[in-house]
Amino acid sequence: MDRGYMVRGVTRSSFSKFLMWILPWTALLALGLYAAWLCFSRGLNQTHMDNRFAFGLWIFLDLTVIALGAGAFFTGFLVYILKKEELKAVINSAVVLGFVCYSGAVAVLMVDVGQPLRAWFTFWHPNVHSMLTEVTFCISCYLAVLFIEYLPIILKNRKLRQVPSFLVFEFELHKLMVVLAGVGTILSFFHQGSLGGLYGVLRGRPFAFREGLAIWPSTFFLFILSALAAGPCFILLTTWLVSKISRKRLVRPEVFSELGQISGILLIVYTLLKTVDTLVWINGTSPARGFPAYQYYQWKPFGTWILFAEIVLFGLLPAVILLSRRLRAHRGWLLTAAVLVCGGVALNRFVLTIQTLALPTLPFDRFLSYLPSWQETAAFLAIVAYGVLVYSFSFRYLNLFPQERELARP
Amino acid sequence: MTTPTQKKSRYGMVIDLDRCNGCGACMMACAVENNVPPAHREATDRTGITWLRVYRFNNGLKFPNNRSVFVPVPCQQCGRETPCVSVCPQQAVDVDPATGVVGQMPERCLGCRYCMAACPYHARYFNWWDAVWPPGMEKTLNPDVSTRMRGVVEKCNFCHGRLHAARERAAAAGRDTLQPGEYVPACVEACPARAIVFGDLNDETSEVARLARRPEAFRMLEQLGTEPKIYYLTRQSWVRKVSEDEVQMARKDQTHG
Amino acid sequence: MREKISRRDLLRLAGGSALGLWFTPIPWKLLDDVSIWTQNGRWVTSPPRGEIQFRYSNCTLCPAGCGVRARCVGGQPISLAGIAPQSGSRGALCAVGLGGHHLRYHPQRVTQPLRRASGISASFQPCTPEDIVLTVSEALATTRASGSGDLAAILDERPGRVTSLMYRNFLSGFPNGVYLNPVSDSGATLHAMESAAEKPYGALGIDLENTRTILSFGTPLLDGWGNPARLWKMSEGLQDSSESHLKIIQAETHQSRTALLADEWLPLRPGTEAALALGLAGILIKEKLIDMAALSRQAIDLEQGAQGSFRELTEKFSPRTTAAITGVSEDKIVSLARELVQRGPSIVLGGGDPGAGPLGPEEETAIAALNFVLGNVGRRGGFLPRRELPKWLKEPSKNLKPASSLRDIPDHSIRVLFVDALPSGNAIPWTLLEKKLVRDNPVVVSFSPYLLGISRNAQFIVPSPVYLESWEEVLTPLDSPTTSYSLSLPLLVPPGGVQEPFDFIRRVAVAAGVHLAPEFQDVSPKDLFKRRVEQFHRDRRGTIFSYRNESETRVKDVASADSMWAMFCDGASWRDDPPSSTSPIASRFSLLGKAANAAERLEAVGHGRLEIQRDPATEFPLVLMPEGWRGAVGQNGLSPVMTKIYQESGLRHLGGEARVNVETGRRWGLTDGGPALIQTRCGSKVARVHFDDAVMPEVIQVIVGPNLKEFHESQEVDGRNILCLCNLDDDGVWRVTRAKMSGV
Amino acid sequence: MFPGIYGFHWSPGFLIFLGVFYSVLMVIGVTVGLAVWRAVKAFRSDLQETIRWKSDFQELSPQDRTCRHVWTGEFKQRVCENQFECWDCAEHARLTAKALPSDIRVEENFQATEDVFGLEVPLDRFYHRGHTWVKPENDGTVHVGLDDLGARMMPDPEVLDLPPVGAKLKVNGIGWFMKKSGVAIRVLAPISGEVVAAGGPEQGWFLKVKPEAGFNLRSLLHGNELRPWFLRELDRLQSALAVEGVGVSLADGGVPVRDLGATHPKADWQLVCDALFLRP
Repeated sequence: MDRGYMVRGVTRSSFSKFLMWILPWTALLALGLYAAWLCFSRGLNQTHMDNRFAFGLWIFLDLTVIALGAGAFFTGFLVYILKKEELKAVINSAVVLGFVCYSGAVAVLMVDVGQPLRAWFTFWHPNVHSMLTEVTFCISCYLAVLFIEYLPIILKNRKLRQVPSFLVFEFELHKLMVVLAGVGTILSFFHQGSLGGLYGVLRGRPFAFREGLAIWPSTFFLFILSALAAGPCFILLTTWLVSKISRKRLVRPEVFSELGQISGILLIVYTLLKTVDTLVWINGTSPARGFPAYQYYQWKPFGTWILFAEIVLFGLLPAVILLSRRLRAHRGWLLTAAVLVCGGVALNRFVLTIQTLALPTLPFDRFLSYLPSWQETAAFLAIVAYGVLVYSFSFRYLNLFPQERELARP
Repeated sequence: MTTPTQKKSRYGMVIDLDRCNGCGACMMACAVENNVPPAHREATDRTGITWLRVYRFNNGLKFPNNRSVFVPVPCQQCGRETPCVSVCPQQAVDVDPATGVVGQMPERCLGCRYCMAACPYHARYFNWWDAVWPPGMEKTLNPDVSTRMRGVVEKCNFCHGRLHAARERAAAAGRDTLQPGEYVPACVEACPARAIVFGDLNDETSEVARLARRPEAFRMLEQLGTEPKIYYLTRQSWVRKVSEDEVQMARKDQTHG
Repeated sequence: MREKISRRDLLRLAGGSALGLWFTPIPWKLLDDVSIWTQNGRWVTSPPRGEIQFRYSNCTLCPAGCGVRARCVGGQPISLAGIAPQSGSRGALCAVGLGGHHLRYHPQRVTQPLRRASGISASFQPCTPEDIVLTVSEALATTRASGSGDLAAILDERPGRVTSLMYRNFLSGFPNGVYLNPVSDSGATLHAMESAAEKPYGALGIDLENTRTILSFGTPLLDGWGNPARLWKMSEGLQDSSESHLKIIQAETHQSRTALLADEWLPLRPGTEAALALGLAGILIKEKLIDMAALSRQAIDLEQGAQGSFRELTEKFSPRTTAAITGVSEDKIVSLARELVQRGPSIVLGGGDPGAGPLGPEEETAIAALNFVLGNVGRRGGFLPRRELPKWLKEPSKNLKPASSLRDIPDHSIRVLFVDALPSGNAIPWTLLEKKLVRDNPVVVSFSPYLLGISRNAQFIVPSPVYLESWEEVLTPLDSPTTSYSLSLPLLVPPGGVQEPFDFIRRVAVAAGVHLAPEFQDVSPKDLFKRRVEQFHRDRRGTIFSYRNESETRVKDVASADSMWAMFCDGASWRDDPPSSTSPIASRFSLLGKAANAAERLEAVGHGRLEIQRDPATEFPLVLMPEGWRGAVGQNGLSPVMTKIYQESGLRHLGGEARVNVETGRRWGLTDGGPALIQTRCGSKVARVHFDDAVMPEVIQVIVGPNLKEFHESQEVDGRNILCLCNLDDDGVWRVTRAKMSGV
Repeated sequence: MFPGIYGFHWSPGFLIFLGVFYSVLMVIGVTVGLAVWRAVKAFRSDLQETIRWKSDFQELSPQDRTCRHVWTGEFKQRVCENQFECWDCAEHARLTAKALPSDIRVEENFQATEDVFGLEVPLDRFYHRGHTWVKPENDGTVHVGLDDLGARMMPDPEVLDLPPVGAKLKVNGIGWFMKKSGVAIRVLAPISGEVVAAGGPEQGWFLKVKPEAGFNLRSLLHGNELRPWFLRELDRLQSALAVEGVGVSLADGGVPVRDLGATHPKADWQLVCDALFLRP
């Protein structure tokens, strides 16, 4: 019944099947919205965060999701600035993913702050020394950029394009996309970095504190690199997943390989720098502030295994897989590596957000634990559901994978 | 408003741990002075608001050698690279150059809690609930201090209302500087043991400056380099180690006990 | 050349201004302010405004009676601070007192008379004062008529006040009337010494300022015992090596806050205070460290008295035996005995813990004897007699019922019991009172501002004024060497429905047909206080210290009784002149006390209080010991802001929590922070248990304190607290109880 | 953020930071504004038809955009990047060095009609890839009509919405609309010019147009290109029917029936028509 709205030349499941697919996600979204409403109306006591665990699941989610969403700007950069035409196959999908990740992150941030109505104060009384100001600025600007990038994809929908003004606007906007890709790249570099800086500047938390270049702690650069490595892998994973779920061939295999290779190169650089950074931190930064690094790893369950996992298991291993042409060509290896990369980025964000806060600083402190409340979990899942829904609708009605039509030809 | 204090002050405290019996008078006086509401029914030691919090800390030894010390921890008023000031995205935290007091503007705060993550002393508190007083008790609020709403961060500001009042009194008396003892925070006044000494650390002759120079004086997490203005005094050597990093044993014992 | 201003120009001006406005701070500041204002609007309470002034009063929340300066806005107290009891020293308030002005708004406040819904149920329903008067006067008539021995009693925890005198006058109208002394008396050591004298000394005071060493048997010296500031001043230089400072040696089982800060803590095995006191006295006598001639001269029963020989008794508690009983090493005991002499003047104090309850009469006798042996009575730095307050009642004392102790009352004999509103700050187990009540329909009337503590077990609750709502007297605190007197003033208007206990008893008297002395008729307590103050002026002794001016005036120099009264009404305290000389008191004393079988009782208790109990250690291997903080033992309301201390930080533990040594806890299969079942012969209760290495092994330290619920709106506060598990010894002591514990 | 409000004052870091931030905002704003402004301008100068075609063209699948020279064998594979506007195409110019009609002339010689699987393809006219033709007349005007395949897609339209006389046509812009039982067809104009008369299916032509000065027919198909093209179009029709899941194929090897649409449900037929009339 809705075929007239779909991209010509591709097939999608029946509307009823689609309905069955989105229904559970919509229910999850509704539950999350209810949880968010509880937080708005009753306050953040609905969460299990507290004065000591001032950040919880949501900030972890924000950091992870934004790292994964880095694929949008990075692909845009590769396509529009470096003219890597073969990645055009995934650029639309990347933009939608980016939009989903960033808007989801901003939405959850609005629930996370105690006084969302005052969020605009950051633009009015900005503290230029705060990493969070930089993050807020860049993320809000970049979300606008992503929206503007998403707009042409929507306007090109088969029905919408019949409106002449939409069509003309889309056409003119598309011509300027290179500017937006450039702006998006600058913004993303900064806020991905600043998100890392967010923790790296915490001089009161020697577990997170890092020395760095000029005003930026080393985590600033590590975050950029890890996000750059994770972005393509996330696109690779989602593309593969969508392809599995929809049972369609969406892109040519070379695209997968290309994404994997780009990710691999960045990942190996990241892993090396991360190793150097960790060594400097263990031998210099941390002990200089009165905290021998070994003591961080005495608290169960955060033993040294977490360092090993971060650097070797989720860093070196996938980098090697992705850099090897033979392994990369194998779909199973490629996907394993992509999962490891995305998991590694999540683990890195987890360590910085959760472990930092769990570790004691005062001598009479205890090691703290934290388990999110159902409201936090529901809001978290709602963001996932929101992403799935936006992506599902986009996939159904918009032209996310230009190669699909050709690949669908008998 | 122009500051009537011409000379730059650096207000600080010296807390004698050997005199503190953890009676809680300082915490009470602080909450009463600063209109901190009573705990919400579900509040815990991790969600409550105690601008000044007295911790109990023990040496981890077995009976009868186990000993405890009570450590009152207000905002440590860090004087250098104040961790909470630089992180606030909207300038809701500032250091008053005239007094060195780290101020918090709850009406500017959006409740992002970044400052709480930044503070190594956990001296910042978030309003997880609306501030509610039992019926009628709102009549007992201090008119010099405004109440805070849900969703913002607050903390010790060395009883800013009292500083204000003291300055007004001084100005009324035609003076532009405060005399020692004219301005003391509520906890200092309330402490029955006189364990807390308050004053201007810049004034070499003040008692607080004299005590801060004593060899028994130390500051918590001094190596972080944040130059807190709260000094602690103790003659008990195991307590002294609180300021150093080798008390892991005690930590572990407390946690895994 | 003049140009005409056209409409277009005006429009242009308006447009330009509108545009330019955005480049000025005005809209932005407005935006800021509006956004803050809209968010502050409805939810946030704003403090009241008004003229700021200071008003003065005295605290009645515990017998320490600290002076209070209240900062008021429009007459409403908004914060309280301490006042020095005399010029030159400094005052302070404890945490409980600092929240005193909040008590009027306590969530458990009672503002109308309540009647228990049915026999056992814990719910109450409103009734009228007439209902209570009627029921009570009927019950009183029964006690008077039956001749069965049923008693009518008033429990007054603050004796000596005008109201107390009225109670005693009222009770003298009943042949079976009983005026009860405080159940748990912080001044028990003093009273033991007073009662051991052959000729009465009168009241004794402690000359703490001149004492150099205190051996304290669990007295919470540094945590709520007396005026906090005064004690802290004396303990300056604690743990100091200097010779001059006041040395505190704390002998008690718990690592109390006093024990933590004391120079020395001697962890005693539970219930072995008497042994240590006797052991120390024995060493002093045996080694002749003291003036033996003086002791022999003054002591009636050092060698042989009516009760036996104190020397013989102490010989049974050799250092070795004492060490075995108390767990303190032999060497320590011997050196302590020597130190008490060498580092004199040294005094020994008992009195007990506010939660754990009083030491027994035997322990207090042993402590009194130790003080006698040290020659402390009438000595500088020891115990000095202090004069009584000026007499103002013309009536002879026959119209006043003498005080008696609850432990002397036969079980199941009280038919009507009134419990006065003013708290002693110490805990009373409800089981202790329950044991004394007749089994069929006793009438317990609690004068109480709150539905808390004992009042939850009463049949009737007469809503009483809370601190700062009524006129009240503050008498000489325990730690004061001289007699003093001040008034607590009503800074707040009580809510409607509140009844003064004074007025209520007078109504009962009328209904029961008791004729009160003329002094108590048609007067308010305030009138009687004024008469007392007029008597001060007539006696022309002592000084009066004005809080507002912080100045001391000799009573002689006060112009008139009216101006003296005016001083009292604005916050002042009267203090007697210090005794002119410190000559030793001539009276002889009994070391074994005057009670029957004193020596045997003392010897029995000396082997440990647990030994006189029937419970086998095999069945109950642990020892349950309560602990509390004066003024916060669950009997009375605490400021809701005290949740900062109890709920939002772990600074004080909540009532009902149990603490055990880590090893003990593990051995009995408990989990830290988890629930545990505590069982004693008297019952069982589930408590949250915390592991704490400061607790003596095999001891369950249970907290007597406020319940978390009582700070919040809920009315479901249990009237039977953890003290109901405690064993009540024959001498009315509940300090130690054999118990067992298991995980839940 | 104004000096003086709540003790605020500018600092260099502040100015740099805000400068960067607001520059970025401005770039974003200017970009969007520029797009809007250009869109409005395009509307004003009547470019929306051109833009629509350009945009539609990009949406066409590469198969649909196959260069005409592939059929004539010059290329093995080539996708047109020039919106079928061959007069602009360098490749086309190179390959067609020998003169092709550069202006509108009547060529009497071509009277023949080619038969492609039963489709009549008169060779005296020029074919647009949206299944219209242009037939130059002697008076300097041209007739515009639907070719046989186009006509069979929708014979006897219920609604025929032709532009009024005097209307301007734009090459690759909208020519006219046809509608039948809920299926709408937008026919692309093969030529720019002014409508001088309107016809209909029964006349055999739909519009009589006075071509724009300087207009040429280079982009239209002609002569020996026609057979391969029509074969290709039949192919495309076949695959459109298949892709859209219609499930009905053309009569095997035979001539397409006169009313192709009659056998198909309208929703699917709409898609098939869109495909054939180059509507993405």
